[in-house]
Amino acid sequence: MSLSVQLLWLIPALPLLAAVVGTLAPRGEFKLSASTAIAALTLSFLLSCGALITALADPSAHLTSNFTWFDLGHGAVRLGWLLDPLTALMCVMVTFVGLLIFVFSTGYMRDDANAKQFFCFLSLFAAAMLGLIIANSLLLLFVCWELVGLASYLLIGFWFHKPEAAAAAKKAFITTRIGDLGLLLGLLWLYDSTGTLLLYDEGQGVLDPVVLAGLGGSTAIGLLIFCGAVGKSGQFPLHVWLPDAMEGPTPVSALIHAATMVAAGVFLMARVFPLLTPDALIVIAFTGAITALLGALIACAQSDLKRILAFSTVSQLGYMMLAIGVGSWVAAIFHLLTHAFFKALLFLGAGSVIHAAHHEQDIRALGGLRGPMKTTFVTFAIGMMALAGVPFLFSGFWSKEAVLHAAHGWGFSQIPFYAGLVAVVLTAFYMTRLVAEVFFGHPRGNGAAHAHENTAAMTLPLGLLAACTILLGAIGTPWWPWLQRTLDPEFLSEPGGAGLMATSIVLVALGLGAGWALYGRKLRQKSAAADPLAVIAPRAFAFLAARMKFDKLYAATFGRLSDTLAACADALDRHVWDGVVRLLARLGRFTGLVNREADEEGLNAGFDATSESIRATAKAYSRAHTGDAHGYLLMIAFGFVVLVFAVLVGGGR
Amino acid sequence: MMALILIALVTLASAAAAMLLRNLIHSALLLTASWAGLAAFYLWAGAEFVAFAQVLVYVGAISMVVLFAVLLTRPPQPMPVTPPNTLGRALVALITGGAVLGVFIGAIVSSPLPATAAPAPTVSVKQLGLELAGRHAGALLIVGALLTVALLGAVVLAATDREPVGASLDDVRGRPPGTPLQKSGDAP
Amino acid sequence: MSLSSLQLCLLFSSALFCLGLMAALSRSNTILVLLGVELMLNAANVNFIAFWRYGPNPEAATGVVFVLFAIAVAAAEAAVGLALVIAIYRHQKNIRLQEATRLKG
Amino acid sequence: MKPNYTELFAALSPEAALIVGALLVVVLDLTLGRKKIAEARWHAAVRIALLAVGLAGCFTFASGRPGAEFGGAFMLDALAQATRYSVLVLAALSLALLPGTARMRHPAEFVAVVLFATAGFSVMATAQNLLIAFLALELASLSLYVLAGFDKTRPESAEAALKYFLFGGVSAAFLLFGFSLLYGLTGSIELNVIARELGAQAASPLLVVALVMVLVAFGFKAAAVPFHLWAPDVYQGAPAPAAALIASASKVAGFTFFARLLWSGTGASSGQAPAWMLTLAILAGASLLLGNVAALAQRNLRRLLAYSAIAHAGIMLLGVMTGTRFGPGALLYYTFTYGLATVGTFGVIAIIERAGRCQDLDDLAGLYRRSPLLAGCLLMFVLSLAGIPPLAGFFGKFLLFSQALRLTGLTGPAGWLAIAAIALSAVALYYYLIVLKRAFVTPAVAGTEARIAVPLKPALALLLAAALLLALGVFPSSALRLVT
Repeated sequence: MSLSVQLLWLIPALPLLAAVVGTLAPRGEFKLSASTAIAALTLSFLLSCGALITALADPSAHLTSNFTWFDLGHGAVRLGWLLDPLTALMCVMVTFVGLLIFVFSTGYMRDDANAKQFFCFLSLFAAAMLGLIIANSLLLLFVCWELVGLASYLLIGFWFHKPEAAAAAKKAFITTRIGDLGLLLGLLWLYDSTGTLLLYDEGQGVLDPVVLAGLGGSTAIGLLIFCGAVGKSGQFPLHVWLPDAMEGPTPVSALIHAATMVAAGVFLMARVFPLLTPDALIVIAFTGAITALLGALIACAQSDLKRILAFSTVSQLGYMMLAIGVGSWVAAIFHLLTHAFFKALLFLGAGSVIHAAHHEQDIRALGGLRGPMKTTFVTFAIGMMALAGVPFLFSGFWSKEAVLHAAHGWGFSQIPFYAGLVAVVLTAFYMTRLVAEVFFGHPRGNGAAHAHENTAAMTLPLGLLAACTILLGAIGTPWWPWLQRTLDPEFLSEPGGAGLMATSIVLVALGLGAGWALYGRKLRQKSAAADPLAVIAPRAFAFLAARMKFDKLYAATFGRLSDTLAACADALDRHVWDGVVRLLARLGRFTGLVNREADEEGLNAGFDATSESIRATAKAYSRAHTGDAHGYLLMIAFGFVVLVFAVLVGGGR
Repeated sequence: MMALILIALVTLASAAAAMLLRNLIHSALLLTASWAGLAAFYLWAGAEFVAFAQVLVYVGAISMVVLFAVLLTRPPQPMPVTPPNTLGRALVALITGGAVLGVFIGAIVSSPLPATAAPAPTVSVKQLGLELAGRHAGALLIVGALLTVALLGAVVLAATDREPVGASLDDVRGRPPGTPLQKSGDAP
Repeated sequence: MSLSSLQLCLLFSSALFCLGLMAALSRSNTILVLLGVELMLNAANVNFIAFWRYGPNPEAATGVVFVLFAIAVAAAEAAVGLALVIAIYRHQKNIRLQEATRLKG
Repeated sequence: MKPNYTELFAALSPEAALIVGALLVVVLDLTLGRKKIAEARWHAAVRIALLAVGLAGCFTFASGRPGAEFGGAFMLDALAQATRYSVLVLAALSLALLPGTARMRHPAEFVAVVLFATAGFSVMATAQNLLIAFLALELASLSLYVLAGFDKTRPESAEAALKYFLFGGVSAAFLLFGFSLLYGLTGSIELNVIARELGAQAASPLLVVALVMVLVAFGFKAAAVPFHLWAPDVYQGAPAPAAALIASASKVAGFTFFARLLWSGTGASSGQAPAWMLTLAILAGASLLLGNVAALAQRNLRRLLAYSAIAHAGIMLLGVMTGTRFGPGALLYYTFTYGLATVGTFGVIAIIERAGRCQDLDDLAGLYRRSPLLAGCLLMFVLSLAGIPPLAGFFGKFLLFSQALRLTGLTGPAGWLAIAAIALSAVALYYYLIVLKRAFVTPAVAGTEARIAVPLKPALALLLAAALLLALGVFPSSALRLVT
C-alpha cells in the first residue's frame, strides 16, 4: 500500500477534521471527541506508513505536488506538498507517538471537565504539526508553524485557572514569537532574493542546486531562519519558556514539549540544511553545545519531576542542534526520532506517577514507587537508560553516539564535542538521581503512599513506547546505518568509532556510578532532608536550583539601567510636551533589550519588565489624552506645520 | 488694487474683532459684517452671482441660525468669568496660528505665480446655469443629497425627545423655530 | 518687493484662514469654534475666486462653480454643527467646549 | 458641450438606488410605520434598506464599463467598482446588525442616513475631479457626524459627534484650501489635467503646502497619527452600529479616494510622488508605533479597537505607498478585510450591549459561556485583525509587506516600515489576546451571567462576515482578480 504525493494533504486534513468535529460536538461529549481524534490519527498513521513506502521506493527523490494559491499579477504564490524519506519518517513518528499519547490521555484526562476541548486542541496541534512536516513551501510551513504555536499556547494554558499555567502560556507564546520574527524576516529576505518560497520546484525551488548557487548572502538568511528554530526548539538563549511550559497537562508535555513541537526547529534546520553556509553552521553548533551543557547542568539541581525532564529535553535538543551545526543533519534526525520515543515514554511515565500520586510532582516527596507501580517502573527505567545512553541495548545510545561521532569529526573546533561529552556524564547522573528518588526507598508523602498502578489505557502506551525505545536503535547502528542511508543516499559510514564509543561508555558508567553513589546507596529518609549534592557543594547547587539566577542577575544589571532611563525619561517628561519623549526613550530601551538577546541573564525576567515598561508608556500617553477638543484641533495645525517643514527640509523631490 | 486692500482690511478686522469679543451677539453681528465684506470681494473680482449667493446664504440664513442657536443655548445662570486656562490656550492658539500663517506667507511669496493684471472676467448667470446643468450636473445631484441629509440629520439631532417611543420626525415638526433645519434647506 | 494682486488675494485668504483657525483653537464657546471653521472654509472660497480671476481660462468658470458648491456645503455643515451644539447643550447645560471631556484616556 | 445625461445616470445608478431607498424608508415610516412598535419599524426599515443596497450592487454590476464617464467627472475603473462592492457589502452588514441591537429612537432616519453615507462612500470611490471628490467626501462625512450623535440618551454620543464634527470640519477646511491651491497652480480640477500640468512645472513651496493640506485631510480620514485624536473618542462614544460604519466602510472609501487623488492626480507622471511619499512614510511610522503601544494601556474595549485601527491605518498607508508600483489590489484587499473584521467586532459589541453594557474589556468576561456563537465570531474577527494565518488579515499583511519589501528592498524606507510593522505586530498580538482572554477564560462577573440571545439577522451577518474572512484568506485570488 503506497500513498501518492498528491494525496499527502490527507495526513494533516484528517486530524483537522477531527478537531472541527470535536468543536462542534456538544459540551461533555468527551467520548465522541476522543474517539474521533484517535480514529483520525490512526488513519493518518496508516497513510503515513503508505507515504513511507512510497518514499522508500526511491530515497533520493523529492516528490512534490505544487499548485498556485493565487496570482499577484507580477508573480504567483505557490504552495505544495513534499514527500521524501525525511517527511515520511517524521510523519510516521508524529502520528505514532501522537496516537499513543492520545490513548494515554483518555485515561489521564478522564476526570477533567473540559476533556472534550482538550482533544480538539490535541487534534489541532497534530494537524498543524503534520502540515508543517509535509509543506513544500516555506510559507505554508510558516503558517503551520504559527498554528503549532497557537495550539501549544492553548494547551499549556489549558488549566487556565492556575495563574502559573496562564503565565507560562503567555511566556511561551511571546518568547517563541521573538524567534518567529527572525524566521519571518528570513523568509522575506529569501523571497526577496529568490522570488519563490517553494523548497523543490523542478529546479526552481530554493533548495534546488541552481537557485542555491545563485543565492548570495545566505549566511544571514540561514541565521534568521535559525532564530525561529531557537525559539521553537528551546535553544539558548530563548530556552526559558520550555521548563515553564510544564504547567500544562502531562500528555501535552509529552507530545509537544518533548516529542514533536520542540523538534520542529530541528526538523526545519534539517530541511533547509542546504541553505546554511559554514559560517551559519558554526553559530548553530556552538548554540547547540551551550544548550546541551546548560540544560544538563540545571537539570541536576531541580526537584520537580517534570522540570527535570524538561531541562533534559533542552539538553537533548542542544545535542540535535549540535549535530546540525557540525554538518550531520542525519545524526540530528536520528537522535530526534529516538528521543521522541524515549522522551515521550519518560513523560508518560512521569504522568503515570503524577496521576497515581495525586498530582504530587516533587521528587523529594515521592519515593518507593517501585513496588506498587511495577509496569511504570520498568518502562520508566528503560526510558531512563535510553536517555542516559546505556550501551548497546537502547536506542538513545546509538543516536547519541552518532551525534558525538559527527562532532568529533568536525574540523572547526573540538569544543562542542567536549561539551557533549560532559553532558553525557551529567545526563547519566541526573537520571540516576531521578530514578533513585522516585522509585526507590520508601514513600515520603501522602500521595506516594497511596499510589497504585494505573489502568491499561495508560500502561499499554508505556509498554509500546518502551518496546520501540529498545528496537529503534537497530536501524542506525554503525554496522547497518539504514536510516542514515535512507535519509541521505550519499552517507558514508566511517569505521573506527570504537575508541570513541568506549570513551562514552566509560563516561556513562561514571555518571551512573556517581548518581548511585550519591543517591542510591543512602536513600532519602524524609522529604525535607537536604540533597546530598547540596551538602557537597551548597552554593553551586543553589545556583543551579535557581536556574542560574537569571532573574537576580537581571535585576542587578538591567533593572538599574532601566531605573536610570526611566528617571531620565520622567525628568524630560516634566519639561517636554506629553509623553512623546518618554515613548521614544522607552522604545529605545526596548530595542536595546531585543538587540541584546544574547545576554542570557536579561532574558528571563526581561520579557515581563519590557512589556511592563511599554505598558507604562502607553498609560502615560493615555493620561495625556485629556479629551479637550481644542487640543485635538491644535494637533491638526501643529501636524500640518511639522509636515510642511519635513517635506521642505527632507527634500521630498 | 486699493479697493482690494480696503475690502481685505475691513473683512479681516471685523472677523478678528468677532473672534475677540466676549459678547456672543456682538460677535455674530461682526461676523455678518465680515461675510458681507467677502461678498464685496466677490463683487470686486467679478463674480456677481457668487456675491449674491454669499449674501443670501451667509448674511441671510446662517447668521440668523447662529443667532437662534446663541439664544437657545444660553446658560441658565451667567457663566463664571474667565476660566484660568483661557489665556494659555489663547497664547498657544496665537503661536500655532502664527506658524501656519508664516508657512502660508513664505510659500506665497516664494512661489512663482502669474502676475498679470488682466481685465476682470465676467460670467453671466446663464453661463453659470449651463455649467451647472452641463459639466457639473453630477455635482448638483450630489449636493442635493448632501443638503437632504443635512436637513434630516439636523432635525433628528436638534429635536428634543419628550414623547414616548414611537414618535418620529412628524412629531417635532410643530416645535418652535430655532433649529437650523428649515434655514439650511433653502441655502443653495 | 512688490506683490501682485493675486498674491495679495492669497495673503488675504491665508490671513482669514488663520484667523478662523485661531478662533477654533482658542474660543471656549462651541458656536464660535464652529464659526471659526466657517471662516476657514470661506478663505478657501476666496482662493478659488482669486485663481479664477487671474487664472489661465476664466471662461470655464470652474472656480465660480466650485465656490457655489462650497457655500452650499458650508451651509449644510453649519446646520449639522449647530444641531450638535444644541445636542451638547441638552446634556451639559452649557456649550463650553473644554467641558466636553467625558471621553478621554 | 452637450451633456449626456444617460451616461450620467449610468454612472450614478447605484447611488441613485441608495438615495431613493433612503427616501422611501423615511416616507414609508412616516406614513405606514407610525402606529407600529419600534421593533417592527426597525425590521421594516432595514428590509427596505437591504433591498436598496442589493439593487445598488446590481446596478454597479451593470455599470461595469471601465473608463471615465460623463466628461471625466467619474472614473469607473476596476478599483472604483471593487470599492463600490466592498462598501456595499460592509454597509449591508452594518445594516443587518441593526434590528434588535439598536435601542435608539427614529429607526427610519437612522437607516436613511446610513444609506446616504453609503451613497457618499460609493461616489468617493469614483470621483475623478476635485469638485465631485469634495462633495462626495462631505456627503459621507456629514452623514457620519449625524450617525455618531444619534443616540440622544447618552451624553457620550453627542460629545463624540461634536468632536468628530469639529475635527472633520477643520480638516475639510484644510482639504478645500489645498484643493483651491491645486486649482490655482494647475488651472483645472480634473485629476488627469492636474497630473499633466504638475508634470510640466517645477516644484514650488506652495505646491508642497497644497499637498500637505490634502494629506492632513487624508490623515484625518484614515485616523493616522497625529490626526488620530478623534478616533478613540468617536469609537467609544458613538452608537455601536455607527461606529461599525465609521470604522469599516468609511475607511475603505477614504483610502480608495485619497489613493486615487495621490496616484492619478499627483502620481508618478507628475513627478510629485516623493513629496507625499515622505509625508505618508512619516504618518505611517508614527501610526504604527503609537497605535500599537497606546492600545496596550486601554481598559476600554472600544478605545482599544480605535488604537488598533490607528495601527492598521499605518499599514494601509504603507499600501498607498506601494500602490504606485504594484497597483491597488493589495491595499483594497487589506482595507476590505479589515473592514469586515471591524464590522464584525462592533456587531458583537452591539449585540452584547443589547443585554447590558459593553464598554470595558471586563464586560466581555464570560462571553464564551454567555453566547458561544458571539464568542466564536469574535475569535475569528480578532484573530483576523491580529493577522493569524488562515484568516484574511494575515494574507493582507503578507501581501502588503512583501510589496513594501519589493518596493525598496529591506533597507529602504518602505522596507524599514514593513519590518517595524512586523515587529510591532507581536505587540499587537498581545493586546488582541487580552481581548480573547476576557471572552474565553475570565469568568463572568456576578449578575451578568445570563445568556445572550442573538437575533437572526445580526447572527447571519456575523456568520457571513466570519465566513468571508475565512474564504478570502484561503482563496485570496478570487478577490484580487476583481481589482486587477
